Amino acid sequence: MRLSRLSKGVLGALTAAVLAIVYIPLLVVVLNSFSTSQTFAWPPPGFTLEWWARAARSQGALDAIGTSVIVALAATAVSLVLGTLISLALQRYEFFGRSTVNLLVILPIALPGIITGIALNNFFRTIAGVQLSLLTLIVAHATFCIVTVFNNVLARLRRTGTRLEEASADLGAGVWTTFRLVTFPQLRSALLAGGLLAFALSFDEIIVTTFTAGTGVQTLPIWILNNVFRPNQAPVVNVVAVVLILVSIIPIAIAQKLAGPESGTPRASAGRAARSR
Amino acid sequence: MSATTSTRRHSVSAFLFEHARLRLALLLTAPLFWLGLVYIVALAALLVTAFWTVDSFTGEVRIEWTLDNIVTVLTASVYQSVTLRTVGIALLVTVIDILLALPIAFFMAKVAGPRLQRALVIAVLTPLWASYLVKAYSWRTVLSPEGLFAWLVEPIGGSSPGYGIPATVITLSYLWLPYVILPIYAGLERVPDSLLDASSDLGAKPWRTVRSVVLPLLYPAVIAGSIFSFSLTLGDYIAVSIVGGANQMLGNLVYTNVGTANNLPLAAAAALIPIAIIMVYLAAVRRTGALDNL
Amino acid sequence: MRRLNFRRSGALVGLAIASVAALTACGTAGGGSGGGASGAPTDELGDYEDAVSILAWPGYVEDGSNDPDVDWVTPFEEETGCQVTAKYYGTSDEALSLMKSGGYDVVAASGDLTLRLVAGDLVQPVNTDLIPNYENVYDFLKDKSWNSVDGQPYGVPHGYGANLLMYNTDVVQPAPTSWDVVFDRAAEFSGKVTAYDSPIYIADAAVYLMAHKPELGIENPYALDETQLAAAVDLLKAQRQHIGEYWGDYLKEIQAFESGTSVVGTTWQVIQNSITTGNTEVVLPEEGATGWSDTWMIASDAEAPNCAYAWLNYIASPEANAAATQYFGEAPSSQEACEFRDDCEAYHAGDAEYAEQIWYWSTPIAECLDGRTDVQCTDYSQWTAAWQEIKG
Amino acid sequence: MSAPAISLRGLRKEFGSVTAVDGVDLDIAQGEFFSMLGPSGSGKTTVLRLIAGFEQPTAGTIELFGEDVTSTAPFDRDVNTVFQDYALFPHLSVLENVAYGLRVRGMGKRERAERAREALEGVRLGGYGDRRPSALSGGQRQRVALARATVLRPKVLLLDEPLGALDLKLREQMQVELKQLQRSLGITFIFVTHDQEEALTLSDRVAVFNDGRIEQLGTPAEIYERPQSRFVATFVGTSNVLEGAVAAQLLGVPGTFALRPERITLADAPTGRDRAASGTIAEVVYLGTGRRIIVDLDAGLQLTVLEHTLGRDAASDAALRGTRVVAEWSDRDLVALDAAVPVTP
Repeated sequence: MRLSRLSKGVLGALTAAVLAIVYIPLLVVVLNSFSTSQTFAWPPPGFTLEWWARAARSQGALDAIGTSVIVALAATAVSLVLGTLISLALQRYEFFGRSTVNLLVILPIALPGIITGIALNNFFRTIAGVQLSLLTLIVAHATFCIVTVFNNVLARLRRTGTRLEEASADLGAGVWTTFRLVTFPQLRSALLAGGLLAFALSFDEIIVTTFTAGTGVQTLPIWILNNVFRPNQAPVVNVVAVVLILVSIIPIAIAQKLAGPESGTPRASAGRAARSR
Repeated sequence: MSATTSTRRHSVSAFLFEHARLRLALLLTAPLFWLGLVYIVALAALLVTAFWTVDSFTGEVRIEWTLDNIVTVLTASVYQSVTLRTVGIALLVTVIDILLALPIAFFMAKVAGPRLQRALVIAVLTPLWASYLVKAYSWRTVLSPEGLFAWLVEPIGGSSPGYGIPATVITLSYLWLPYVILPIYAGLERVPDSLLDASSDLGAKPWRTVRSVVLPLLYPAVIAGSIFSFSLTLGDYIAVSIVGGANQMLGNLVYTNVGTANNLPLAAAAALIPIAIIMVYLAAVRRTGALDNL
Repeated sequence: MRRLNFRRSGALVGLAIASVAALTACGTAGGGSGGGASGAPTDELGDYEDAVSILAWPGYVEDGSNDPDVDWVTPFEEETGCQVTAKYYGTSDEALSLMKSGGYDVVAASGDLTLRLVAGDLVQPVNTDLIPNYENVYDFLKDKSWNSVDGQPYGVPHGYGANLLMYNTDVVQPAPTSWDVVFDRAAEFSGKVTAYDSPIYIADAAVYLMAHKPELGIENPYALDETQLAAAVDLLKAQRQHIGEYWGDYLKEIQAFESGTSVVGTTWQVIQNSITTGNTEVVLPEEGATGWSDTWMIASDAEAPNCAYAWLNYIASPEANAAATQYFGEAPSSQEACEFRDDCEAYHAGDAEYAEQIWYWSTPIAECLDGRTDVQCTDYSQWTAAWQEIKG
Repeated sequence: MSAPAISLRGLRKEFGSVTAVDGVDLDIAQGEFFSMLGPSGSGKTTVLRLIAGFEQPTAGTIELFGEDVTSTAPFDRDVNTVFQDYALFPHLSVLENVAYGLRVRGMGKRERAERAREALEGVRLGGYGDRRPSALSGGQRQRVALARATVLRPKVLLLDEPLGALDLKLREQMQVELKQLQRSLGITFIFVTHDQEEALTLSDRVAVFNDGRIEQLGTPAEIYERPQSRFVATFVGTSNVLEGAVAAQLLGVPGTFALRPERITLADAPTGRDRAASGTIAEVVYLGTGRRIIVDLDAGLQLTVLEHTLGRDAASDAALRGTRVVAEWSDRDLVALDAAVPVTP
């Protein structure tokens, strides 16, 4: 669209303003990680590296990050599989109850976390009769993570259509070979994007986690929850947050790069056209 | 490569190919098993629990059918006022997030070059990795009477809104903003540039194009984003306890009932309120195709 | 029990479960015969086992993994050879279900859990003769309704603390001596009054009413009949108009007082100790206050009873008790522990008179804790509903 | 040559309430260049997809060399397809694309690379193996698609409007190449197109599709010269249709007749051909190789006339409008579309 310099400028300014709003609290977090105030007083009365030193020695934080990574990876893996299966089913087939299945995938994220949390808690303890553990937590996380993979894969499937798969079958590839050599490579960047979002969603989840984690299971948000309320630990939490922000840029950047070339060209739902012919 | 040998080679594939229903069943079994067994059963069990009672003597849930919990939730003034407050906050958060997300998403999708676009996506995603609690506490710092906000606006005669509903709205809007920007950005990416060109070719000024072409096409994506901000706000109980002053939201009522009072039936009954609201919301937006855009 | 955060305010969950049999048996209601406790305590100890499994609130069993400087588990392990596995729980209910599932030797239980454990035969009576350090424990913590049944101890006290009144000395003048600054006089500080965010806070109002509305006949702030509860609720609803925010965790409360968001309200001693602005004071008002006290107990089916006894003795030892209670910000269980702490005075450790003014947290149940039999008391779920209504 | 390469019997395909293919019977001989011609939505592509195996017929059978493959999966059918949009795998290089079919058949890496390279050289893309399809031009992609499909030496090659996306020059060039390729491979080509000229120039036989049915089947000359229906007459090339009262007035017989524009001559006065009708020139369109002249006959019919060379120069075309002329044709050029009524010589 031919935008005037002015409208581009206004849009750019608005974008910059929103980003500023987004980053100011994060900047406060960074500053507080160096602040001598243990309770984030403003402006910081002084600066110290003590919290960074303490964070570096905090085995609890490391363990919690480890647990979170395990949970997020496992939940992401499950949601990648289930999300892909369900999006293939919904995109490539017409069947009765299709929209119900669609709703079913969305529900765990659309319903407030506390409801998902107490429902699963009740389910695990009374119906399934299992102790809350790392496994129950993973199951809970995967349940609401499916939707991010589902949506990304569904959009990609819609965009790519069925032509390439037909070509593959035409050239003699069986169902599985076609998936391995054609469908999957086409979905790769969508899976990456969906998986990344699922990972992030799981990694920072606190409400469902509160209700479904086993007692010994301390994910990072739970660790933070426990520590942000200890006056002598709160600044350490800021350090951990800062480190996480910095570290997180790497996978996001990689994902962006990988997803970059293909995601640029929107092609209207070829698959749909093929289906409705 | 005669047809017969290849037929034999692909026997499983061929069998699958011939049975589309079987393929569909194979695709759907695992996810439906998971979602149905784990989630729907759990949800149904919770809803049924709403009609049971807690034995005040043992504290155990007792299967004794009653409407008391439902009646309590529907008639108690505290539930009514908290529901109104929560829905109000959720709507406000959603509107604010959409208004903030639209220009930035538009800039990302249609103005920025590829490099800048990539950088902006990273910039929008990054805050997701700073813990929810850390961000909420950061806002508590920023909004405190002597905090950064007051420090910035006092010279121009402003003051911090303090802790309360405005602070809750600010914090929640902040927390969910990336979840609203992303679907809108993705939706804008799907709007072909040629349509925008066509509109301006037909004489529409940029604003007119945005209003008449972009927004209608973007509607499902906006709704998709709104589901995030609306539902996440509806169930939140942590942010409000950090920056909400003395206020409570629906999430707090549910949480207190189950976490403090150990009264799962009453918590389940209270949970019916947000469930009903979300269901109505989903039903209303279903037609727009928004559910495909989350 | 120190509430670390609002997750833990669930500690009071379902106290209602406490069996009436056990309750009537224990000191609170007086009379009755032996509770659900089985058998007599062990007479003698054997060799240490290899390991001991402990169930506790987070922060009670620190082995240096959160902060290398905070570690009182390693010395115990070196001393006894009992390898400690700690499991942390979030609510007393959770602890109860974990104890039922078995596998733990020792549990740190709050006042709302102890009797349930006793009634459920999940913990065993403790022979304090086998715990040398028990002798040092303050007398006013021994033989209490939440740690003993018919004079038979079921555990070793850990520490205790009170829910005090904190005020901003710049704003609240003269120094208050009564809770009236947060109740009848709350309007003077409207918008800057704070209170603990839990239904149990109703007991604070009840403590106030005991002194100021004797006609209500409140004998125990955890035993309120409907009229008494209604009076407390009215008081708290009036207070709600002036509340700036309720608090549930240290950080929020400290920030609120440091920034001036709150100027008067309930607090813990440790919060006062952490505030750096120097313009706050705490006081135990003349009406008394609510408070908490936890107990270390041994599972009835403990696989490592000798290590368990060793832990109970160890955690009651001056040095370990000092470390653990200081880390949490509560008074230690013995005067000797104060040798290893420099802040005992602030916590009024050992001040029996001070301790007498504390109404230790108990969960309200229908059977009145004050012994009344002519009336039903309000239980915790009613308190919760009332609390939600108060907050509005 | 015993069995036909392809044999369709009573083929039907319904998509919901829409009938895309409505009872098609067809035999295609081995080695034939066979075109399926029709407007979009006529069912020709669906027939192709049924033959390829992408769709399952609602009814009817498909035989490949006498073997019933009606429910055989596409990967088990010895046919290959050149797709309209080429459907090249974007994540594979050109060489990998061509080698794909060999790869899934389990051929060794070296051998298949060799074969793929040969195939690429065969379509004059020898140096392009390492490129991504996105780095090729439309014509190059089209040739890659051809190489990919033919490297497997299928017995039947299906081509779904393969030239549709190419510009005119390239299309003409590719038409020649396709024809040569078909001759050198000696296999059956089934070519789907909506371009009647392409179908006529390339094919041994043509099936004209309309509304899910084969409207007419025959050699290009038969199709063009002897259309059997009004649809074929108007879809394949241009035809003037004389019918009803007009036909009765001009020809003296009731019925429906097609008359090709190039069979009509215009003159100032009748020159004595079989039939003559006077009218006024309404429009003249310059075509380069000739002119298309629209004449409003006095009989009430608009007649399209194609003139190849004429003495008048182009500049005077506009001046022709409004001129009175006589249109003439021979009776043998009339094609009766209504079989019930014989042509009246």
